[in-house]
Amino acid sequence: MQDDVVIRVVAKVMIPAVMLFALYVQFHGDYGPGGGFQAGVIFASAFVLNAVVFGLNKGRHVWPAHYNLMGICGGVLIYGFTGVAGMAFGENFLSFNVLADDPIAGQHLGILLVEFGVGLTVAAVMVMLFFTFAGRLSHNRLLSKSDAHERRLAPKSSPSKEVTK
Amino acid sequence: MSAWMDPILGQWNYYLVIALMMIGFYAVIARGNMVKKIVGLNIFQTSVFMLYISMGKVANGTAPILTGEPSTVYSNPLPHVLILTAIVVGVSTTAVGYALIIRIQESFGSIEDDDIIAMLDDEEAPAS
Amino acid sequence: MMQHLPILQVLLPLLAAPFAALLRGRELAWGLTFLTTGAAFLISIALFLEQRALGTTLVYELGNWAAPIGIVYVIDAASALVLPVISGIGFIATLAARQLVAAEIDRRDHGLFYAAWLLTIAGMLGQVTTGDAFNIFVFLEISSLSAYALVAMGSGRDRRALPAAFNYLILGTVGATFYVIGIGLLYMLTGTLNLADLAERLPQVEETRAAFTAMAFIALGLFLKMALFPLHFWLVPAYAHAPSAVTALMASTATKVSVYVLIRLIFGVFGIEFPGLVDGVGLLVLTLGIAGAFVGTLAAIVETDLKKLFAQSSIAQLGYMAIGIGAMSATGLAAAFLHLFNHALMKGALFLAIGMIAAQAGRATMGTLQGAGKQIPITMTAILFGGLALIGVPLTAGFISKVYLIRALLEQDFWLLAGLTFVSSALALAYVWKIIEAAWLRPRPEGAPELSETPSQYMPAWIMVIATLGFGIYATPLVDAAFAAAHVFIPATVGAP
Amino acid sequence: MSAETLIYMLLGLPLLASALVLLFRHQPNLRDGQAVGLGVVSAWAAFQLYLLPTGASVTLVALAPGLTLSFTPEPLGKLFALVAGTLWPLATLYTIGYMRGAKEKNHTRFMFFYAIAIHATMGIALSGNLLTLFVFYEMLTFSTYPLVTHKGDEAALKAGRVYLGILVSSSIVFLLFGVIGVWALAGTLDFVSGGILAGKIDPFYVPALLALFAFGIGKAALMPLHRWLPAAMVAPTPVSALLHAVAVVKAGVFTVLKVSVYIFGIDFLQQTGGSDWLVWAASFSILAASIVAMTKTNLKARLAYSTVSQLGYIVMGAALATPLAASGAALHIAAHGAGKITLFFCAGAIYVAHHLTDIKDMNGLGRTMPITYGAFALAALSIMGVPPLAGAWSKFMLMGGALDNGYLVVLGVLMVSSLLNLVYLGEIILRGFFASPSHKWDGVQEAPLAMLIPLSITALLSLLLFFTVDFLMIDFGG
Repeated sequence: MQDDVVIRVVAKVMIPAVMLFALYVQFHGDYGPGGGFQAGVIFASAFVLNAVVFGLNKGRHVWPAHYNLMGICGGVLIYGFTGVAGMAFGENFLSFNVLADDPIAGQHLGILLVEFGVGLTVAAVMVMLFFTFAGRLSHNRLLSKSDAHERRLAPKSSPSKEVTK
Repeated sequence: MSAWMDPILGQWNYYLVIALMMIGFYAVIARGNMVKKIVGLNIFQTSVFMLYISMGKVANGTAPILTGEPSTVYSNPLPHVLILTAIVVGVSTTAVGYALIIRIQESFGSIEDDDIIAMLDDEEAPAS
Repeated sequence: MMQHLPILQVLLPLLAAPFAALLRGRELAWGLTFLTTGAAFLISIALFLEQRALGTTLVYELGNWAAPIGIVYVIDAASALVLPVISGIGFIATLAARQLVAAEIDRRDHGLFYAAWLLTIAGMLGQVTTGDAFNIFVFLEISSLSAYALVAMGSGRDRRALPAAFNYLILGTVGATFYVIGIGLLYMLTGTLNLADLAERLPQVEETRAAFTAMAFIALGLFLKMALFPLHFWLVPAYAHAPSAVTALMASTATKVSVYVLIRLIFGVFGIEFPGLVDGVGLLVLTLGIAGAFVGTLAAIVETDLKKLFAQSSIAQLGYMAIGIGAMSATGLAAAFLHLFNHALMKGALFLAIGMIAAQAGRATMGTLQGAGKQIPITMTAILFGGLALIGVPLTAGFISKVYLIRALLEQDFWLLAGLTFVSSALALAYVWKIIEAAWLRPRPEGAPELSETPSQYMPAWIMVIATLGFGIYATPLVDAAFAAAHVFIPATVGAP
Repeated sequence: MSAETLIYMLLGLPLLASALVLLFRHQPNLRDGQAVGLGVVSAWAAFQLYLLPTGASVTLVALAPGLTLSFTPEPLGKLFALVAGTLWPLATLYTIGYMRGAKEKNHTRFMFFYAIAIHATMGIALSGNLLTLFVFYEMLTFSTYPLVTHKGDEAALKAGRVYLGILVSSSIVFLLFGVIGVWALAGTLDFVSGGILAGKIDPFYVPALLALFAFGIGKAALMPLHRWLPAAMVAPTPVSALLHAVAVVKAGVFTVLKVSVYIFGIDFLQQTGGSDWLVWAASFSILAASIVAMTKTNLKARLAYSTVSQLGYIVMGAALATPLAASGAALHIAAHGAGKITLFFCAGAIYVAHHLTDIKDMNGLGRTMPITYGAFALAALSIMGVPPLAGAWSKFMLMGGALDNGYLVVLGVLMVSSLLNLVYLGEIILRGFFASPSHKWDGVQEAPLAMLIPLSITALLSLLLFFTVDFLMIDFGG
């Protein structure tokens, strides 16, 4: 699809807009509709679009594979340790009241961090899913011609091999 | 609306949900193709999502965003939040399911239940 | 710190999982897992002791939001009894996993393996700890999804793991979805998801059809998850083809947690007074339990693959737990809890010992075992003791749960059922005898693979064997705890120990 | 010495002996000598315990509420302990002679499990409740398995499979269920005189529950569960002598007796008629086994079926459920124990001295082995119930019990059985003394002294028991 000018141009314009919208959904989540889940998916869709339009290799170049695991784990850890922070201040897990000077600000801060963690994880998971499946399929197509094909025949052909020996 | 039609029309969402549920469940059970099974599973789960979401609707209620007016009737946001989690779980399940299907295709060369069962039987036979 | 134990119980393995996934070296990932599960085990013992000492229910409010609105974690006599089972088995299985996983899993996947391993444990601990019906679903899926992945990791050695994991996924998801439907209906009826709150509000609507439907969906979903006959077909291939360490972990814990959740929902939410519970669900569970006990045992007798054999026997043992539940009495529930505890110990021992053999010989069948009694006497003795416990020989833990199970049935004058239960459990002798005969009474065939054993290989299994014998010889505290757990759900009017 | 100490001694001495056997495995004389010595000590301890009044109790551990491992000697148990304790040193002495004379292998392993089996037997004898009894019952089964398969050849392994198969499966399927059933009904498993089940169970179920015990206790060899006993005869003769004439089979009938007396209670059985069917089952067992015994020409096989038949007497005593019959049954444990061990000792002596196992080859052997055959004749007469020998009393009391209960048929059964005894045991004696010799034997060729001494002592015991019957009588009350 790289050759199609219209798609390339539109994609180039769209991708930053999608990402910006994702950030809006992400950080507006504690006031209005939105939050980490939705933002993460939207954010990831920008990368998916990029990969679809410009090819898997270029897509991987923009978001290297090892970011995925770090993003997934990092997001979970941000969530977890935001909760643990409440415990550090002597309150229960996920108590955000104590994170800032007054409870309201604390709740804001807490939910912001938690949602950021969620967003990070969701985005990373989505990108990872896409790249894994897409990469696997092309890989698979190669396999099916040689490796898997042989493996499928292996049980039947093995006795005949012995005969030829 | 007459009295006898009320339980039917008033609860149309449940009929829809049940129909979806049965379609999905049927696909899970009756289809031998694993991809179709996953699709069926998704339909099945979606019906549950619909069940939850539709139950959160309060008659004449608006979206549960604070308007500042005390007279506003809000819909119940809790089922939506729950189902957000359930959707995430559903996506994860689908992803794991497809990942398994790809691996099965790679090593068995088929994603039809019957083929695989036949192959498994072949493998079991000499071992025992 | 002490007041945070209920959340730390779940949080520790949950937060250790991402670290394990990030750690490259397999020794590091294992070490982290080992420390985490060890700490989780200590926490559950502390919780158990604290709960037993106080005799009250420990409640932990997440985010300081009080009960019906916020999610609470609840440690009562029942969950305090089940937590050490899960974390303890998790700990011992991790101990064994070091060698089993090194032998069976590609070393690049070790980080991810241990991450999934920790998530499974965290999910199971969460199901037991939480006091929120929907939260149970979330933890159920956390543990199940990682369990599917763990089972599928057996594919490096045995490609049959893949379809097994896929079927497990399909049926597991269907079961979980049924559960969610039931919870949804309950929420529509009562407007709450907190288990204690549900139990309070449900009597006002207990005669409605929606309440019955909710119970049916929840029970059915959990029957699937706990592999109650005839919904058990996913279990055998999943256990048989999973990596050995995973089999040991899951066989001892996964279905048990579902049994616990079933008890918690059926007795803790609907309550023994719920119309139709005793005559309907009770009779159904009783019948299916007996049938499962026979089907599982008979299938185990003809089975030659050891993992499958003991997986079939798990079906039978789950049948006994179901019988305990179906007796619908405090003694029956206590018997179910006792058997839940004891069966985890003995199946853990068995699968750890068999795993060690399978890791060496590729697979563990009756053929592999021939004459093995001379080559690996210590491991085989562990299997022997595990088998004796399965039969329910006195001085093993199996005997204790069996006597209480029979007692529960006789209390209600179910003479025939008691006899059937007994006969089916004694039939276990047949497959245990098969193993004894193969291992000790037959010579090792020519050209059979050499088996060896070192202390680090048989120690995990032996820890479980010693626990099995220990809880068989001195079971009084355990029996007390089981009755305390049962009395959470059915008040102590009849059948005190 | 207090009863508690004696209990610990009786249980501990065999264990000590087995440990010392392992320790002295390279010094055969020391190894065997200590076993005999400790056996004498335990015989003395059993005698002391028998003299002490009942009431002592030792609890090892409480498994769960109502389930304990404890030891409470009562008259019946003390009698059994006395029988086992007295015969142990004699049998050990005999074993030494046999094992060396017949040049068997794996002497140490044999002695080790022999002592463990005695430990298990003592545990059964002294057990204070059904659970303890069950545990030691299983222990006895497993510890005798290596003894039965001692030869290690195909036939021995096959017999061992039958042995273990019948004993283990019957005990686990029926006996254990009975034990659990009793516990679930009564809430306790303690042996209490007068029984613990009265009023706790619907009389309708009593026969069924009793059946669980009668057929669960495979060691009592009640037909059709007797197959293991002839199969176990592949074992070396000392095993057959001590274990399959005394320890194992007596543990079986002892358990039956104990269950009917202390769990069901004689009166309760009498009132409910729950044991009527067992009278017939025992009668069948007595007669059928006697008839089978006549068809066997292998000496040990014939003795084995004779044992099956004699065990039927004791089960019968339990089933008749009268105090007199129960006393007779208890006495028969001692009387038959002394008699049958002598017979087996003689069979072993014949094998060691002349390598003969078939009765047809033993024509005229009595003149070559006068002491052995004399002892054999004495013991055989005791088993037939001829006064003045021990068997007379027990048979007499059983008949009295049957009369009390109105079972005239049982009188007939006992008469016929005595006649059959006469036929199949008398044949051996007659052949030995009066038939023309089938071989050329020059002069007297007896077995080693280590074998002759024990078999003479046990033969004389049969005589002695007749005159000391008051000492051994147990009064089960009216």
